[in-house]
Amino acid sequence: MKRQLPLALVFIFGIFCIFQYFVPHESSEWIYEFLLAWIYIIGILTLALGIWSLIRVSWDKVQHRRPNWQYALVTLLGLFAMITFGFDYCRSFFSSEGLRNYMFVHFFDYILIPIQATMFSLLAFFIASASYRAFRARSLLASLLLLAALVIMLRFNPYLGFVGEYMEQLATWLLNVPNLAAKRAIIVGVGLGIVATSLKVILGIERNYLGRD
Amino acid sequence: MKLKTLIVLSCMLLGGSVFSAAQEVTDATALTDTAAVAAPRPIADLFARDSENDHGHSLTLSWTISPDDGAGQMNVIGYELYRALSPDGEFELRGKFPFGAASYIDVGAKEKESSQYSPDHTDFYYKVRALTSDPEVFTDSEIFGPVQSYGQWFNTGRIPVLVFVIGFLTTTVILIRRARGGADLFVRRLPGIEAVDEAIGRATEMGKPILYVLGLGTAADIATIASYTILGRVAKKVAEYQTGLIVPCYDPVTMTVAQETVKTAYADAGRPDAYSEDMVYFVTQSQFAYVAAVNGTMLRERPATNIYMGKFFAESLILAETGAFAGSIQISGTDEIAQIPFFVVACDYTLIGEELYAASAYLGREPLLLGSLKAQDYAKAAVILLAIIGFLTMNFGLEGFKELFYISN
Amino acid sequence: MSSVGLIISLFIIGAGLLWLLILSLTGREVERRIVFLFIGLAVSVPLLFNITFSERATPIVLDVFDKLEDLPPGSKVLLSYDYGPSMAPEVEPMSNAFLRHSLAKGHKLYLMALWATGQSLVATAVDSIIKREFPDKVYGEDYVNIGFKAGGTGVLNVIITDFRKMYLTDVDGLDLDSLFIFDGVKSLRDMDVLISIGGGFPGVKEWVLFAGAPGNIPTAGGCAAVSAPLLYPYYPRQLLGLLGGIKGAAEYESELKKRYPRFETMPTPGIKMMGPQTLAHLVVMAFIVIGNISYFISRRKRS
Amino acid sequence: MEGSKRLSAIILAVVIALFLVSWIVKGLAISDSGAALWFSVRDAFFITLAAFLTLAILSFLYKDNPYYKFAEHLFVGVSAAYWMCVGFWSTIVGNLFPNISESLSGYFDVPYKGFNPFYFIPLILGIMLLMRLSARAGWMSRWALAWIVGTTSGLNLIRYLRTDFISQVSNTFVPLLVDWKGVGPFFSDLSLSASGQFTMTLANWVIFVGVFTGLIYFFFSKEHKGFFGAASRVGIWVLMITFGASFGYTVMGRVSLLVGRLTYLFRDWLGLIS
Repeated sequence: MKRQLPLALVFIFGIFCIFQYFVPHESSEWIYEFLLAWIYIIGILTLALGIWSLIRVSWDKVQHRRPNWQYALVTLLGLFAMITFGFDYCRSFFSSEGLRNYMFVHFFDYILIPIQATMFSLLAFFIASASYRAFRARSLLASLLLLAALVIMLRFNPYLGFVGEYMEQLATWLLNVPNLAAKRAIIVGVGLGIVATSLKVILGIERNYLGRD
Repeated sequence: MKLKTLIVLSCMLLGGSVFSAAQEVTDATALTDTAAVAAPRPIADLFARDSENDHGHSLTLSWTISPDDGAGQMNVIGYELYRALSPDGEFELRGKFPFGAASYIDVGAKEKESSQYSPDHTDFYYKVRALTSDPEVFTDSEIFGPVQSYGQWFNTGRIPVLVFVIGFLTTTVILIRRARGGADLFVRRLPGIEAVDEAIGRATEMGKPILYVLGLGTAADIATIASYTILGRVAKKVAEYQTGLIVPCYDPVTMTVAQETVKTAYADAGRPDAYSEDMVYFVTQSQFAYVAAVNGTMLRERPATNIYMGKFFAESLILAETGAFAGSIQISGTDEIAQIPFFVVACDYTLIGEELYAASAYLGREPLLLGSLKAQDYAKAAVILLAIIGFLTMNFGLEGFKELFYISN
Repeated sequence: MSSVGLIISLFIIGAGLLWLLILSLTGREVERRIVFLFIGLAVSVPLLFNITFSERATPIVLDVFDKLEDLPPGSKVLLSYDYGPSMAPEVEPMSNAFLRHSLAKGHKLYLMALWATGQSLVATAVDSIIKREFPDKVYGEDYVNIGFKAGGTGVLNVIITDFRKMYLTDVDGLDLDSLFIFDGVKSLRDMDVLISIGGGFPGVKEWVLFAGAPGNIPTAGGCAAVSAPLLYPYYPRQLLGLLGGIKGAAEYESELKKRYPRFETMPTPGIKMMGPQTLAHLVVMAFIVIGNISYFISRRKRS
Repeated sequence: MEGSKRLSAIILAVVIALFLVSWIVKGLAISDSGAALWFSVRDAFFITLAAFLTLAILSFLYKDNPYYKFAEHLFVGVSAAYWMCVGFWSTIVGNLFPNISESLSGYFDVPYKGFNPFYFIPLILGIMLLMRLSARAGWMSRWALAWIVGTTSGLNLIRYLRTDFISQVSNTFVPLLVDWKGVGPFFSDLSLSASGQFTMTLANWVIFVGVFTGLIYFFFSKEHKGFFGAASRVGIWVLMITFGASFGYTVMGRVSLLVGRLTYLFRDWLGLIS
């Protein structure tokens, strides 16, 4: 029962969502809109699960003085500070409302944004080290990878204008033709994979995600 | 008069919906052209019906343009559509369009509170007014009605999708039954998956843990669901070999499911006591904070193997390069097309797109899963066949074949 | 003084690469941190010494430029900000260039956003560019900001038939009907050009598929370099032209500078960013060459 | 061991000193431009903090170190709380309360839309998911999970079948000879211009062969031998060329992100460039 009922629910809702697509009538649209709104609300509620796990793991580190426990304390401090600022509704230390709280906004602008942007910018370094390490003519496949990358890179470097118009045409052709073909093959494959897996989920064949008792 | 014709024609050539511009221009010329504008002849054959394949609240109208639109007296500059609840009731303006227009879809809102609300199952009467440059001079058409709008229960424009759904479902079910009946279904090698076992062995020898990253997908993303199966398999092996496992999560629900999966795998391996909730933990739901934390874990715990399966975005290369930095063996798989190149370049093994979905069947080797994998292959064969037919028919100008696949909104 | 510093730094980068090349001839591998160091240098040196170089617009960029140039003054240009702060360094130069070009040419500008984060970026652009550089332009007559509406492609589906079904007011709550610029404007079909900036979802592709193509309205776009290959297939039929990444922005800016003397002194973040990009790009290619040389040498040694 | 500890203590002291100096200098610079003392001290602190965190993350490129660890852990805590607060205000307050309770919406100052019992369902499902925290009622979370997975599977099935499958397949229908006007005229027009008949025809063939062999590569239930093997090998070649091209195209764009960060350091923090 603990396992059969969930599987039945998956089946019912899955089939409903499939058939909903073919029924333009208002009533089916109405249910569909509700289903979408609910998913967001549930998602937010479950964030509590995540926060709980984060607090537990961090606190566990601090309590047992595991390696790097001091940093777990930093996480907890950041978390509680931000939650305090974010839920500061009625007491209004600095401003009137949660998300517009002065400290909340400044933590966002001067802690979250800089770190986030810097993490993202690490890509500039990693893309270089990955090119250095991996773009080597080890095999036929690796050489194709290397050649295609070089053609495109030459095309977009203004210093290397001398490689001329043919390189430009070749690069554009590569992006327009083989690129399109391969992407299409992957997209069709992925699309089929998703359709087949969804079907397996709805039919209860793929059921690993429910665990077992 | 000639000037106006010229302007109207050039407006047509420009092709933009220059209704207002045309009106302004013609107004200006009307000042110089003192002769009164003659009344145009009305439009003919006004017809209205419920719009097809929708949720109602919408009517489709068509008519034959006035003989004086672009021909004859050339004095029609546009039309207005009016609607009323009875033939002699008060007519309300529903739409304006430039000359040459011969159809219109009158869409109303479905919300009762909206000012644009248009009720279903209510009789409406329509008329179309042909306008001239002189706001006083116009001609109304005959009134058409009554006509009602209503919602449909089946969208015929989506039949191609239904055909595919039914076709795919039947194929899958038939093949699954055949597989159950004992037919031997072959699956080709997937080097990325075969490497998993080897990598776990290596981790055991080195006494180092395995890092499994489920990506940024939600629990219901199909890539994540495929990833659970692989995680289950990895966790079972890890439990058997008594190696460590680290699963940092981005999504709280994904974490819940992953905990369940790992717990089950440990129980299956006969070592339920070795499972601890802390193996699978939540980090944060912010893309780069998650990456920062996983990167730190890679350099501090030095896992022997990093496995990335699921949905990945810009972080793919940051993760894979840091992993390479730490000297781990890396196996990846994603259906996110823009990220596959980065994984291919930076990881030792990569499951490309659909291979990620095939992996669960390959690992499970259950007839049920193999049967559906076979159905996927049949569908691909069908695609190839259709592409060949399309390739040929397009050349003979049989555009109709392509139209069979047309899906309306 | 700065030119001396520049020469010294470029010399260091060049000599360093040459040294690594010589090392690679002995089959030695370069450590990752050295690669990082060179990338860091290649990006900071042009930034500190302000190296720029001239750009020549490619056809795909020129097509957009010429379209805006050829439209008669007073044409209606819609600019949609479909990006957030993290994509901004790459695409903001484009939106600024479009903004300047349209206003200088005397077009009417309709600003909106399909991304929630875009709305504040529009406001910033209005304050920092329009109000400062074009003080004679009047809000509600020459330009308007109708802001963000949630719904992505749904918004497009609606405003292609009627703006007022989605947008009753502009971003400040002014009734659209009270704004002179919306006189006689019913839907997207009344626009002369649609420009979407941003390569995510919804972005240029959605503008093409849900607005440009069905409404037969010329559509142009600007997007991050990553998403450009996915958009190439739409050019030139459904997509008038495309600015891909900083390179596209820089080309557009240089064209703007060439044709409009008033923009001689305008900030050109695109062109400025090309310096670091190009140098870093060269360094990456140099490392690919070095990597292959050391690979072949060491393989020959082993065999 | 003692030596390295002392070294890191010295480094820490230097970093703190530099941070303080930068704070003071920046604060003086801002107050010079006419801002009140308290505001300039506060703004200078935040600007310097952001610069410190930027450098801390960049230091990861050299090796893992305490400064990176600090920035990383701070980032995790703050971002987790950030998303929770945003979710609470936008979804719970903005979407849920207006539909279930007048007094709550009044309290949070959002317009009340009227009582709608259907909004209790996600609330109940959400609470069911939270039941996981309890050992005995944990099984209840599966119902909610089943609901989420079932719904999204159904939606995904249709969405991908329609956009990724049917549309892509019908887009592959391209003529094998573009603008065929008979043998004579065809061979007279062999120009290499991008819109030329020959080039377009060639492109169509390449697309067709690429899709064909690419799909063959993704065949799982056939051994890749003989014709299948050859075709799948061509397929993987085409895939590799595409991956290389996409990678090459991205290199340039990624640099601009770094330019953005360095501009912050050089301009906003150090004031080296204008």
